[in-house]
Amino acid sequence: MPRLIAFRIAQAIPVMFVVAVLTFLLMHMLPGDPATLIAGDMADQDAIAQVRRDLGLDRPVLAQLWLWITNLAQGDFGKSLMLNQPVAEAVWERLPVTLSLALVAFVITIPVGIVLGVVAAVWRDTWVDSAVMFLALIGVSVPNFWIAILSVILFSVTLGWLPSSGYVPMGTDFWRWLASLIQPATVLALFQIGYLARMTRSAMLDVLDQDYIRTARAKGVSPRKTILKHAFRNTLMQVVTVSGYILSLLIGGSVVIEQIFAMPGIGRLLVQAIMARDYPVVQGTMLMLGFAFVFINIVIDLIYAYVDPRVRYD
Amino acid sequence: MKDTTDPAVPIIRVRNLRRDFKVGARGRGRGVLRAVNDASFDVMPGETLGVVGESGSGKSTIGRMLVGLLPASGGEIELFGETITGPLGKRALARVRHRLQFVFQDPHAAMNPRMRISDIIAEPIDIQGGWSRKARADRVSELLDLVGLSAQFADRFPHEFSGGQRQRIVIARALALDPDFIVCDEAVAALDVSMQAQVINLLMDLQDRLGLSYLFIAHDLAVVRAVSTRIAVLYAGEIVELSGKSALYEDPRHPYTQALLAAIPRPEVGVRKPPIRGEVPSMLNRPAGCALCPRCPSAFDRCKTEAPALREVAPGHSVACHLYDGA
Amino acid sequence: MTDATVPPAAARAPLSPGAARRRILMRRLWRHRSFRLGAVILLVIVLMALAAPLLSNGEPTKMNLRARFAPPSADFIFGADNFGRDIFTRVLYGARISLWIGFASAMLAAAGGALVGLASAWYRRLDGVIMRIMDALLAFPAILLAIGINAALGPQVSSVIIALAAAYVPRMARIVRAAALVVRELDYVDAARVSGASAGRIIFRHILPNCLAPLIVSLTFVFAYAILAEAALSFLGIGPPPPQPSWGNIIAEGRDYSVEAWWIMLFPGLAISLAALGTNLLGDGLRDVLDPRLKIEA
Amino acid sequence: MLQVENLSVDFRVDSGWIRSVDEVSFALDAQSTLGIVGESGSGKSVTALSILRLHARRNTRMTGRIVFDGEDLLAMPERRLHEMRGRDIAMIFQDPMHSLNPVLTIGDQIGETLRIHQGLNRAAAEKAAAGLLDMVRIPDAKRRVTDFPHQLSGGMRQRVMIAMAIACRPRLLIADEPTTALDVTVQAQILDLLRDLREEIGMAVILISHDLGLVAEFAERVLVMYAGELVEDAPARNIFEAPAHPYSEGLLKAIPSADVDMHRLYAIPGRIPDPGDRPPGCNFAPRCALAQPACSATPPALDTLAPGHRIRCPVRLAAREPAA
Repeated sequence: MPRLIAFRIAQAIPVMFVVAVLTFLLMHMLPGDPATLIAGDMADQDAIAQVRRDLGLDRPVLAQLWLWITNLAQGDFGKSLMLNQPVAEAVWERLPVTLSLALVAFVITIPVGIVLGVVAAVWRDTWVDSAVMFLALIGVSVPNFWIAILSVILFSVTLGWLPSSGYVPMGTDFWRWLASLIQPATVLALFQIGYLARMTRSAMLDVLDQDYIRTARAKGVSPRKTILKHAFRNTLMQVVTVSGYILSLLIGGSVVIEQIFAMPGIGRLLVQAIMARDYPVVQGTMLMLGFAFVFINIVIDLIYAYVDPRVRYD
Repeated sequence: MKDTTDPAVPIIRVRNLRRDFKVGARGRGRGVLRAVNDASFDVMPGETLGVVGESGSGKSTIGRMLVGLLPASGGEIELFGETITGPLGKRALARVRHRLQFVFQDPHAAMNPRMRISDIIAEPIDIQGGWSRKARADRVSELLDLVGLSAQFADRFPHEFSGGQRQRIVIARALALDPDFIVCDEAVAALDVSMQAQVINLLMDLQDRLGLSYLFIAHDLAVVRAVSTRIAVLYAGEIVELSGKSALYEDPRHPYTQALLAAIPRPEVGVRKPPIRGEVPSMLNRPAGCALCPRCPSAFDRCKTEAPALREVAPGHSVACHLYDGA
Repeated sequence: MTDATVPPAAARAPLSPGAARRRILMRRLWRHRSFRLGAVILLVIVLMALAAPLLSNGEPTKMNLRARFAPPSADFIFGADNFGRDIFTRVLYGARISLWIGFASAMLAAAGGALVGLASAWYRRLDGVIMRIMDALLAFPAILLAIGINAALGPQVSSVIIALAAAYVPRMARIVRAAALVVRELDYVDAARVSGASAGRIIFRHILPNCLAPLIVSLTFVFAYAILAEAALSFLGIGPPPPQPSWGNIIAEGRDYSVEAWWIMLFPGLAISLAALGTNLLGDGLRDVLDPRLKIEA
Repeated sequence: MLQVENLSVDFRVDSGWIRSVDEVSFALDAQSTLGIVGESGSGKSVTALSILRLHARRNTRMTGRIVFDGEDLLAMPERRLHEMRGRDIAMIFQDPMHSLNPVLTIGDQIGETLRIHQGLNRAAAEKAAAGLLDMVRIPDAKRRVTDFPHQLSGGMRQRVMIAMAIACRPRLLIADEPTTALDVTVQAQILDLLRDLREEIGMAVILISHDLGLVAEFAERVLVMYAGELVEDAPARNIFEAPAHPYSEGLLKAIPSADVDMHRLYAIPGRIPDPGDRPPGCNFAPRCALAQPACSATPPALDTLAPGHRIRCPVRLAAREPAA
């Protein structure tokens, strides 16, 4: 196991490097001259040239890339133009909001999605299956920002049950934190629940088709136990592999949801930065999120290696 | 080219052939698995060399190396006088490729399901190029006829055929460029008994009519006996016995060959010898001595430390076993 | 040797075998309930988008201050927005842009993914490098990557297409690669190699045609995702720029009036949902018939 | 002990129902061995799976009776069937790799049978599992119980399957192509083991295989199946020395032998009919050298040729009648 961990981390380093290069290149495809933008509309040629020198934009691309990478290695993600604050700091401040939102959504998604998928598979081709799969299909077909608006109209404006916007840190008050998250997180989870339910159902049907299920039946294992013990464990194995993907989708989706519920998270920062053309922030945010996913994938791989005996032993 | 074939000169010469595979999942220890070790044999014009062995014996690996599907890790393969191993091997292989063909085990996987039978059979022709449409179509009909199928099948797709018919189509494709040598890798193993007999008979008829040589790879000793002239028995990547057909079955020398023959289920009622114990070992950690040693009923001390070499014990009959060192 | 009897399956098909095969496939697809429903929904939406000038007033950007916030009525069946523009007209014209973006980006993603996946599966030496790059791209959720690329390229329809395509290329590449890795080990590929076939012939004649099923199935799912993602991008204000209507930006514009003039955002949202639903249904049918082993992943 | 009467099995396909097993009847005494031989599509495995009702319930239709110890297995409620599966009747399958659950230890999987049917607790079941592994001659059994299936070789996995099947000392063991996926030498070991265990436990065994030699060596009685029908039912010795049905005869002649040189094999012409497209009369008639016009018109019935020897061939039956 330690060897596997070391190997996975070693494997992640080139990926992180490529992530860094990609974000760099992305920002270099920008139309227009960042220096002009940064210096402002009123700046004269000298001021622009000064900014260019300051940012190293007058140097060759490879030298800039090198500078970017070495800065990164030292934890320097650049400086925000609009916030007048280091990017790392700006992201760090907003991280708890996005993480809270994504994790609460994740905690909702996993059990609900799996249970729905298993139920549909077990009652295959009955009205239960049709109903569950229809709901799942709705989940993956309806845009979540639209549902979010409808949900706010219903639960916040009309019924007044839940706050329509804002975020309360967990440290302030746990219950208010949860209340502020429950609506956005549920809306955010809808798509993933549908996705996971569909995925679990097909994985489960696949497993139920396997020879070892027939073996279990042949030795007199009850149908309930066949499903819970023999089929479910093998299904779970396949679900673990997509859970990282689901978490990644949730964080991606939170960009939109944060807008609607006015939550001060990374997504909101990113959109604001794009509107204000605050490129260092866009670049830095993308990069940090990219790193986060590389990390999530390592964790998922290790969990998988732990739960699957075929990988655990060799 | 065919006319130049001298019946006394081998068309295939294999010397000290070796193949290693790197194994092990990423992020774990890697090891080297020697699938074929120090194999040497010849194939004469018009003969069938049977290659028998259990799974992991390296028999398929040898077949694949002979037609260039796998590069050799060491040793030498000479086909029709061209050495296809080594630095100039690729060029040499290109020169003799049209004289070689391969017939696969699984007739379902051996044909692209999206191609018509005519295009499947004519694939070697299309790759070679330079045939007119008419010549190509005529050749396809001729080949279908040769393998006992109706020419009207040319426009159909593979899924419309049964296993036995598919194997005939695969054979027709192999014959497209009129090869001299065909590797048959478990060519009848996937077929039902009644189809198996039909395909074996077809292969033998074709050999008689076209003067083909075969390398016939199989795990079934009875099938190998039916088709082969000479037979090589493989165990754990090594040739342990090589001899003419009758000598091998009537007078098997190697303990492994004896065990294989004894293990064949036979209808006769009576007391059987207990079967050889154990299973083929992982070739990842090849023992220092004879690979069969841990399972061999006749093993003695020397077998543990020293690997036996293949040596001739009677004319045309070679065995790799210390039991016959005195002889 | 008397095996030369005509197989019964063929004997019953009077058409040429290729056509018969396609017909059987179409019949099986059509018998699939989801496929049928999805196909009908999509067809209706596409036809309505194409016939937009005939079905509506034909002027999606025409303002009419007297009709501001007009609720759904006989004149404005979906109501009118804050500039008095007819929502029905805007939704129909928005369909043109949204569907085009979804279709174009899914096709581009499929083409790019197929090339990358095939290259990766066939040239094993490149595989490591290509897959590391794909892993890096996969490290970003598709929507984030699209946001980043779109921010870089500026707000135009073409940049949304490129951004979405790029975001889904790695996923398509993985699917094609996985399928191609299976096919490349099949005997018919070896048979071609024994006969000396070139890499091009093997890849495009043998491997690609036999990877089409998962490619087509994921293509439909990506089309659905792309419609949703385009709407999200437009909603965030980084999609095709107004006043051109797209389903996403109609919702974005209606958002401020969502309580008082709910119709502005309700109908485009329904349109998106219906289009995605239809596509997903279609995809489910295709998957069940073409490639039942494929897990939903894209 | 086991009486199969007019068993038919149909499967649903795109275009309707297809008959896989057609009116098969046979009986099996306690502690006896029965072999079922046939080529692919003959319905031999489907017959075997029907005894334990292991087909997927959807898309399958079974008619007839399968009486075990006076009870009809086909009419039995599911719950009662669960009690019998693994306890009275056990089964092993062709592919030991996929027939074992990859995420459970072999000790757990073997012990499960005992926990279900004998109410053993986990620890006792695990201990018993070690004993069973010993019984199927897996060396170092105590340590092996915590292994997972992928850590074992093919032969070892099949031994684990057997250990699982004999855990409750069943009265009937159904072995469906148990050695097809294994090497020749391992096949011989497994057959040896099955033979010994059969005697030790005193169970009846049904061995299903495509390999006539294998079945003949193992079983006292042999059923030959062709295209879903039983065509011959005879003592193993008769099948080999004097096969009566032309199909059995052809099959026997088509098998190459490792003991004699043959230049040309006998080949049965033609091919097995598709299940949806069987001929109106005798299924074998289109391939049969003895076929007469009547054979292609009406399906022949299974009839007694000699005591304990039934065949489905009117030509052969007619020829022997005067002698009998």
